[in-house]
Amino acid sequence: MAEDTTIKFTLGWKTQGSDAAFFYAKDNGYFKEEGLNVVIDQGEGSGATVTRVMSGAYDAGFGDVNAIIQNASTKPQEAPIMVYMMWNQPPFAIVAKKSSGINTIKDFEGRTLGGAQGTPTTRLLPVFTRKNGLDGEKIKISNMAPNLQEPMLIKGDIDAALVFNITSYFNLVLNRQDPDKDFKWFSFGEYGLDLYSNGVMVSRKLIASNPKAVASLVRAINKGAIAVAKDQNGGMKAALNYDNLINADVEKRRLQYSFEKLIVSPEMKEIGIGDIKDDRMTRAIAIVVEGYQLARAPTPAEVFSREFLPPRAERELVYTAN
Amino acid sequence: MRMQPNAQFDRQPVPDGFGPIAIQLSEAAVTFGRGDRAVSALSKTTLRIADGEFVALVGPSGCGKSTILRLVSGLVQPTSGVVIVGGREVAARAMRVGMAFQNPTMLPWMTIERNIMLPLKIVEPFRSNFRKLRKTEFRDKANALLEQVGLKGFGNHYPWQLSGGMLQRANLCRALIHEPRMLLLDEPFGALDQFTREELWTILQNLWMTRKPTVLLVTHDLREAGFLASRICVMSARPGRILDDSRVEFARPRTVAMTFEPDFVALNQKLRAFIEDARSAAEQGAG
Amino acid sequence: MRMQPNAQFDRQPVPDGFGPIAIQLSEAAVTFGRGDRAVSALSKTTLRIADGEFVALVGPSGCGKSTILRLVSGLVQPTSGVVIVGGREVAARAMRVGMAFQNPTMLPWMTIERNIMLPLKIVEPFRSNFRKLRKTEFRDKANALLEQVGLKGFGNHYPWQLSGGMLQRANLCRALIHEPRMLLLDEPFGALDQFTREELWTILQNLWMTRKPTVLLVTHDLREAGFLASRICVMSARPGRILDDSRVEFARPRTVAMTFEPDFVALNQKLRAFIEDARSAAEQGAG
Amino acid sequence: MFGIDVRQKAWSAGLIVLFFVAWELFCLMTGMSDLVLPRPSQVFVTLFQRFPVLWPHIVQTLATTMFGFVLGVALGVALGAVIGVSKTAYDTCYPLLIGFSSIPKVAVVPIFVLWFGSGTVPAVLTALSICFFPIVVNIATGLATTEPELEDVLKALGASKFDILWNVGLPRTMPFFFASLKVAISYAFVGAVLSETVASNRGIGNVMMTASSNFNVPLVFAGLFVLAGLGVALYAVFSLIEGRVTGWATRKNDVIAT
Amino acid sequence: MFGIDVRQKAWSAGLIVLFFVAWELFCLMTGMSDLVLPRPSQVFVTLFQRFPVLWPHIVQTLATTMFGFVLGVALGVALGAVIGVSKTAYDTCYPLLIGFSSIPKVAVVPIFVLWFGSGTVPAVLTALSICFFPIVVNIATGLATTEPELEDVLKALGASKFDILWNVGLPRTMPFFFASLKVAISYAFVGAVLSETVASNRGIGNVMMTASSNFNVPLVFAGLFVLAGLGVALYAVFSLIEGRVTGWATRKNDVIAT
Ligand SMILES: Nc1ncnc2c1ncn2[C@@H]1O[C@H](COP(=O)(O)OP(=O)(O)OP(=O)(O)O)[C@@H](O)[C@H]1O
Ligand SMILES: Nc1ncnc2c1ncn2[C@@H]1O[C@H](COP(=O)(O)OP(=O)(O)OP(=O)(O)O)[C@@H](O)[C@H]1O
Ligand SMILES: [Mg+2]
Ligand SMILES: [Mg+2]
Repeated sequence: MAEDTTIKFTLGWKTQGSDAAFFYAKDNGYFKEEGLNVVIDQGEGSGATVTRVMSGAYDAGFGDVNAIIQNASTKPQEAPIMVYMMWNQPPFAIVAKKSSGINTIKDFEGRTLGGAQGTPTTRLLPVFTRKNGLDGEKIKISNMAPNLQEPMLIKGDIDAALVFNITSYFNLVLNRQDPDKDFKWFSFGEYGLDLYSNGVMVSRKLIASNPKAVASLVRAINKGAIAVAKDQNGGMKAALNYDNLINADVEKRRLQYSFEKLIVSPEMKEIGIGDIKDDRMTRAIAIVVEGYQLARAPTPAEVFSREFLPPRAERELVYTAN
Repeated sequence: MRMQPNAQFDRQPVPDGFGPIAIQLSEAAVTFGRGDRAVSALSKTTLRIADGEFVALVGPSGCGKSTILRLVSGLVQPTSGVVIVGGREVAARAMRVGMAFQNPTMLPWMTIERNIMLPLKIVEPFRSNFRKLRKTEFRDKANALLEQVGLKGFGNHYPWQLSGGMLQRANLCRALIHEPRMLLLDEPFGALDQFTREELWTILQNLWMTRKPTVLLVTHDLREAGFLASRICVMSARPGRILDDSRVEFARPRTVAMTFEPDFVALNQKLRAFIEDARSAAEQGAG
Repeated sequence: MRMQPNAQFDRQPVPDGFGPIAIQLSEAAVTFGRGDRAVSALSKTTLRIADGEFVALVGPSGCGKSTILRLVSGLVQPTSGVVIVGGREVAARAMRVGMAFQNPTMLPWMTIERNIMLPLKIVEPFRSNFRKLRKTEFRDKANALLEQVGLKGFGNHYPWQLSGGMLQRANLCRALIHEPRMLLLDEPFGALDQFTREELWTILQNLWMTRKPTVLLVTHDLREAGFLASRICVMSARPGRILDDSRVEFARPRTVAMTFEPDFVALNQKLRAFIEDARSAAEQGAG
Repeated sequence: MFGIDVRQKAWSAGLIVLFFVAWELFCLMTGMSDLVLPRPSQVFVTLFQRFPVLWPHIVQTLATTMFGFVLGVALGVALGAVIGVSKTAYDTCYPLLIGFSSIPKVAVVPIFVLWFGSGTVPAVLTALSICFFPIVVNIATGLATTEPELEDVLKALGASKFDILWNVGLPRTMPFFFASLKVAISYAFVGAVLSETVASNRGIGNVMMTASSNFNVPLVFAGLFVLAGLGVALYAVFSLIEGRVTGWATRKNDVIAT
Repeated sequence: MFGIDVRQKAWSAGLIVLFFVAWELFCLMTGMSDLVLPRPSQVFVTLFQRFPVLWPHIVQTLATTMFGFVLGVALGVALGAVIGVSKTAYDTCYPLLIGFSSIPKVAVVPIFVLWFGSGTVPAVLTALSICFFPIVVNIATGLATTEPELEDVLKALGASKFDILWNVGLPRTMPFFFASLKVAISYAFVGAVLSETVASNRGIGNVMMTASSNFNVPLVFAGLFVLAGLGVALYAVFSLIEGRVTGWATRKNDVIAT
């Protein structure tokens, strides 16, 4: 039997429950079946995944499609390509304390928002304000590291925070808050910024040199995602197996949150998990181009390739919480 | 011009014609180090020096002469016994002390001039005026001293730019500048040629005759001891004890010519014999 | 037992009865520092020393004696002129040199024993065997030397645990241990009492008579120079020049008793007079 | 005497304990949230409970740190020797080195990761690159300030430059070399951990990052305590060696006999 | 002579330029992506073009760094003096300090931010807390290794402990104090920038953070170059002072007259 192809794969962040699909696929030998040896490393941010893949240090990774758009605008030949769209809903959101008196987005004017530098949420705020007719001048941004946003919000140093809902929700939980009762969430998706977000990307080099491996990788991950949708406990077992430091209770809720808020959507049900709609992607690209002030709008084909997706039938994901 | 050796060594000679007791060592002994590395530097020593006396300390190398000076200046505490200086148990502050170390340790980051002015920076009453006068009066004082010892023009040099003998002379200046009441001089002329040495003897004698400080001088040169001191203590080999304590009664001011006169030579010879006896006794004891 | 002073100082005395020239200074001058801070340490000096000669260098403090030794050992380059040692332009490696510095600089992190063994660690042929023999033969050698100078049992002490005179003796041991062909001794007995000093004179004389190294000895003690040297060079005050160059022809081995004999005293007196003249001349020149 | 030494150490240990007690009380009095600054008692409990889980990470961090540290010391001594001896090297290297060390290593780690992948290699390199500078500086300064008189002893024997460096320069510099080791070892830990937080699946840095993204602040602090403990432990080891090697330089207390 | 000095400096400057040329060539030869390691020429162009934008950030970082540095030096000298003089302080403080300095400051910055708000205060504190340790260590070691002979000169005059510290201990320690300043100033920059990346709206750290999320690696490197440049500039200032203050200690070259 031929040697397994080794693929270096980087996560978007430290081990999280929402990455369970990858661990599940690895633990259950899905990669092995495909003749792959996938080495999974923790990441330093879903944007940095793009850098890691572009530089050749990693062959593939789980990261933000918007960062691909950014790079594809200037370096279309080097930017990685997304081959499997995991989260077809944007996690970008603004969270405010209910007690601060912010009830509508109009209330942001005159307030201080805490933003983590360079995150899409922070970067896209101008588009958000323009699209919703707010006066951007009146909104003050205070920069801080992501893990300071919730403590500063709770402490009252800032009135609202520009966050990823899947991260922030659980940060609030961990800070002993009730994120549903005491906080109000404004998701970008609901305010005209209908973006795609994280998925599996691979380097152009890998596509050129070993397209079969890409297809195999996608197939295995797809299988993992579908399996975890049915069996989150199994997914968590795999995750704990990879990293026994994680807080299993919270991460399981995060895993379910990812399905409920980011993966399962009408669009996913229509076209299956992993795929995108090109017209929506075109619109999303336009938003990113505006928000990031890019010189050139890449085409959806420069960003996403459905070439390696398994047939639609194999991509039918049914989520059942357990 | 006579010499009165104490034929029978009296352990506590009562000096007369001098002021009250300035320095008193009572059975003071010093041992350095601990356990089996211990070195006995000075065995029980008793010594009384009156205010205004000029005492020379001679003895073989390593017998504890420097240790006695360090005891008196408070740099070392006696392992046993008591050291009383200026009426108090050892405290360098007890009296205004000027000390010339055997090894002229100049602070290497200061010019010679500033090194010499150091005591003025530390010791009252100069200290209070130091900032005001260091550029004028005190500096002149330092340069006057330097000129006296033949180092005119070297005030702005750094210590490493001076020869061994020049450093030793600067060292002497530092011991003198604050007009101390007590002078502890550890072989202050060892690295000097005969003529420079004799010149400095005369200067030191004049100084002593004018200001009458208490002086304790360590030297290997018996002529030097005879020329300068009013009392010579001879020490035994390590661990040292005081073997002999003789008065030197030559009239002052003494001159270099005197040192070649028979009386003087006889004193030298007598001391020589004393030391030689002690040495051979020590060697037999060791052998 | 006679003395032959070169009444008319010959700039290049041709030594006879000795080997080829070991040390040659031709118009060598040294100036330290630059610009207006420059100090002329040695004016143009010419000096030839034959292989196996024992030359003493005397002169007032700061006249450049140490500087000459540093020139010969290659620690200082002449500002002008040439210094040739062992047939080559100054190179410390040219000859196996043993140097006793004026200030006994022992390395403070080593015991006395290891300090003394240092030359064996550096100089061939000992160097090649150092690792093998340092715990046996070389150590014995060091301790034998220490015993000779009266420092038995101090091998394991650190330099700061020794008195000034003891350090100086250790310093001498370090200069001797590697049986150098050339000895540069800078006031090696300055801090020692008369008896220890005379003992060491004898040791040094024996060593010279057996091994016949070339010796250049700086001293302030005219008796010492007369006792040890076969030739005495007198230097003028700073910047130094060689004023007088006299042969000392007393028979060897010389004894301490000899130094009190009339011939010897006459030599001393003659040298004294020479130096005194030079001094007063210099003072008038300066005045 | 022995008694004095023991009393001295007990005294110091007491003061250190006092420090933690003060911290504990401070947290209790101000009602500090353990999400900001946990009480030492909480931290120790967490440390104790999670120790089996932490152990492999501790080993990992210790190993990478030590490896980077050893390389850093070697590089530091070599560079320091060159800079201390040659004026040109001094003028050339110092600006470059100071420039390099003014750069936050966080910015350099990603480059290491891109070149060498994540894990042990970048951690070792980061530890190295953060810890060698204090050593360079102290070795170079020590050599440059060595008293020429000491060197002359060897020069007069016709010793080579290397002989002088080996027998005079380096021994004389030892006290300051050990001083710089104290700085270097603690920075080596910082470097290794830094790299682990950016790119590694193991190590205390990774634990702390995971813990901090979980807002498990007591666990973060447990990681910090482990680091501090490792730093102190290694310092203790060096202290022992230091006492033997540089005793000559700190002879102050031995002189006065009592 | 003057000529030699100038030639020497030119030689060193040449070597520094060579370093950048080598870097440029290395990037060109290996076809390095500027995403990983941009060429120095790119960096300089970016730096030049964006300089007006960078300027206020440079001022901010420089100000916070200097403030933290000055406080750090003061604290370092004070602590170093205490540790160098008292054995109890040595035994107590060293473990605590080494423990503290083994902790990555990234972990501490958030605490500062939560206590003091984001911006200048935590940056100053971080700079301080990262830069004082090398100073402590060198001052303490310098004092502990001061030759007792030098102190005896003052002791014999009945000088107080403070007199001795001021007139002997500290001057003798100056060469190593300046050595530690070289380490401290560069680490102060690291500290300030670190804090700026965590929580600040201004400063080079902030610029670099934004640039890096923009994948504008040349701008990140421009930030690094600015930091390196500031570090070197301050080093040059200290060097001037150092030359005057510690000339006595590095007299090697003056002795040989030519
Ligand atoms: N710090 C020290 N530690 C251990 N031993 C010491 C110390 N200082 C001096 N000694 C020992 O004490 C003895 C006396 O030393 P001291 O310096 O008083 O001698 P000295 O009479 O001045 O000799 P010299 O004429 O050679 O200067 C010596 O044997 C020396 O070894
Ligand atoms: N490194 C130096 N820098 C500047 N001047 C120096 C240096 N070394 C010596 N000198 C000067 O050179 C002159 C001669 O010094 P040298 O040490 O040779 O004198 P010396 O004859 O050995 O005197 P002594 O008998 O006092 O030891 C002195 O005036 C001294 O000031
Ligand atoms: Mg002595
Ligand atoms: Mg000399």
